Amino acid sequence: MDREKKIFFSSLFLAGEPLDNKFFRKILDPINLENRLLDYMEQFNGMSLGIKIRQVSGGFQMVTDKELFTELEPFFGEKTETLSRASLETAAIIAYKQPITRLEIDEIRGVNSSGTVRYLLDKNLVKVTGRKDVPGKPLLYSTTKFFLEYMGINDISELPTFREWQELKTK
Amino acid sequence: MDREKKIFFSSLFLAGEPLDNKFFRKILDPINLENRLLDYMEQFNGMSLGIKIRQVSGGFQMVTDKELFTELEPFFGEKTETLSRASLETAAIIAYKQPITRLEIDEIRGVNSSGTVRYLLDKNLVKVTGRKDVPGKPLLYSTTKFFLEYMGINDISELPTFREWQELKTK
Amino acid sequence: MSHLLDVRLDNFEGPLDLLIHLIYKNELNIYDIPIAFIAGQFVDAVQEMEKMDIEIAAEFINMASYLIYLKSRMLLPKESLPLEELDPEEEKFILTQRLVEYSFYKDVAQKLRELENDSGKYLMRGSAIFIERESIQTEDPYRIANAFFCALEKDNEKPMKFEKDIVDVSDVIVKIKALVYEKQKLFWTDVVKTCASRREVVISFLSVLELMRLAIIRAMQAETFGEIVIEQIEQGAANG
Repeated sequence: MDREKKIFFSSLFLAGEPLDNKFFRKILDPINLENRLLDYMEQFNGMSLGIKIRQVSGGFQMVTDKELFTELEPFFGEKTETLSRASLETAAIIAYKQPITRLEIDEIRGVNSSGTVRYLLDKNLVKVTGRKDVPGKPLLYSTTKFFLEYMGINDISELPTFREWQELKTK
Repeated sequence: MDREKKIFFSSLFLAGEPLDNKFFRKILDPINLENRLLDYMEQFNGMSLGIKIRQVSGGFQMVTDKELFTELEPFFGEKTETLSRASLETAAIIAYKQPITRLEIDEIRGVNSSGTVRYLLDKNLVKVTGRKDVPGKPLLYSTTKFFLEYMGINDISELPTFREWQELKTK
Repeated sequence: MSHLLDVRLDNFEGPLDLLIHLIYKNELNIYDIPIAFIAGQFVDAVQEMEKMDIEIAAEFINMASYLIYLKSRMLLPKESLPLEELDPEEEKFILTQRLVEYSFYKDVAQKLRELENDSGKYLMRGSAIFIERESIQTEDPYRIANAFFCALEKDNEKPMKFEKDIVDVSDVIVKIKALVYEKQKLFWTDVVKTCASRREVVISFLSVLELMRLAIIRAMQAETFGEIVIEQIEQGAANG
């Protein structure tokens, strides 16, 4: 339905941030909705407007085309520092092993990770999701929805699996 | 040029608020630019995406289609009161008679307007633009650029004339 | 030997990172590391750092001593090993597993770096736009015109006055006193004419009675249902 498509586009325009399927189920007919939304997204992106709809962190988000980055960046880009190697490594481990304790991260990295974990917590890229039922009851960490958004992926499963990586390596 | 069009659309998307022609002259080839922008606007609006580009106070703004208001309002509606009758009346007098003193407004309205004038100043719908060269040197008020945007017009001259108003009224 | 480390030690995330660097640098097979060789290289690297007066994290020292220990164990004949300890080949296997796992995350981190860069190129608007109720629903140039021209037309009409609904007795007393002082003598119907409501008439009547009691006015009626005359009592002439 045409009206539904317009509501999908205009909601994404207004929100700026990703809107998940739960949101659209509230505002639109929920039956078989996701397929229709994917279809609308493709139609929108097919028009090459310089504005794109991307699937991210389990929802949809309206963003600008990356090919326009150089022109738009001076006016609309936010200066944000990129993550350090230590932070990326730690985030990677948490992403694959979640929920995971700090000690378990330390073991994999071979170094103390308390500083980087705190940094990732501050940046809202990881969060505490409970305590492990072992002596000392250490905190468990998981990645956040914002982590997905930050990396521009829809789901953790989009990252390569260990098996895929091994196959690539041994070739 | 296709790339120019994309930059026009994506800038308006990112800004959310109106961007004036000065901005586009900085980012795009300024020669005969405004005609091209008008053309892009028409093309965009012709696609009926539920998102529209409108001309506003010397620039352009991307907004949602009016017809989707009922669906979008519960989620994206601004929590503000509409202008009271007194404010609307005062704003209207200032719009047509600008620059005008408070006393002159009072005379037309038959009541004291200091409260509503202050309210309109707060809301950035009117501004002080000088003093009248009469005893007491009273302040003169005019409408702002935001007032135009708020009314969805480009220029004060677009307001209906007395004759037009009468015609509208009798219909 | 001083050229062994082409990257400074503090560029390494930890001992595993340095080990992987040495393995790749020497084109070794990560699944079958020559322990003696790698232990030597590792110790050299750490010593080099010490010479350069760089503070070396405890993890590097631990790894160096572990590698030396493992190397020495592998040189000893199997039979001479205490039973409670792991077979050196098994230890090497565990180390290999750790290295492989770590190198996987190292590569994922690299992948995340690419995603981060790529994602950063999609610009987004940080905040939501709220639809202005007014501009969408109500205010349009016609409404403004209407407000203005109606205000102009209203100018000719007599402004409507709204009286307070609640009539205050003391206000009414003041009003009647003023009337009496002004006219010296007046009819009750004159007072009634100033009243906006039936209620005010009643209160005015009570006020007249009160002013009589206070000997400020006197009121007389010539005949039944006739006009009541109200007049001021001269100051000093009171009680006279």
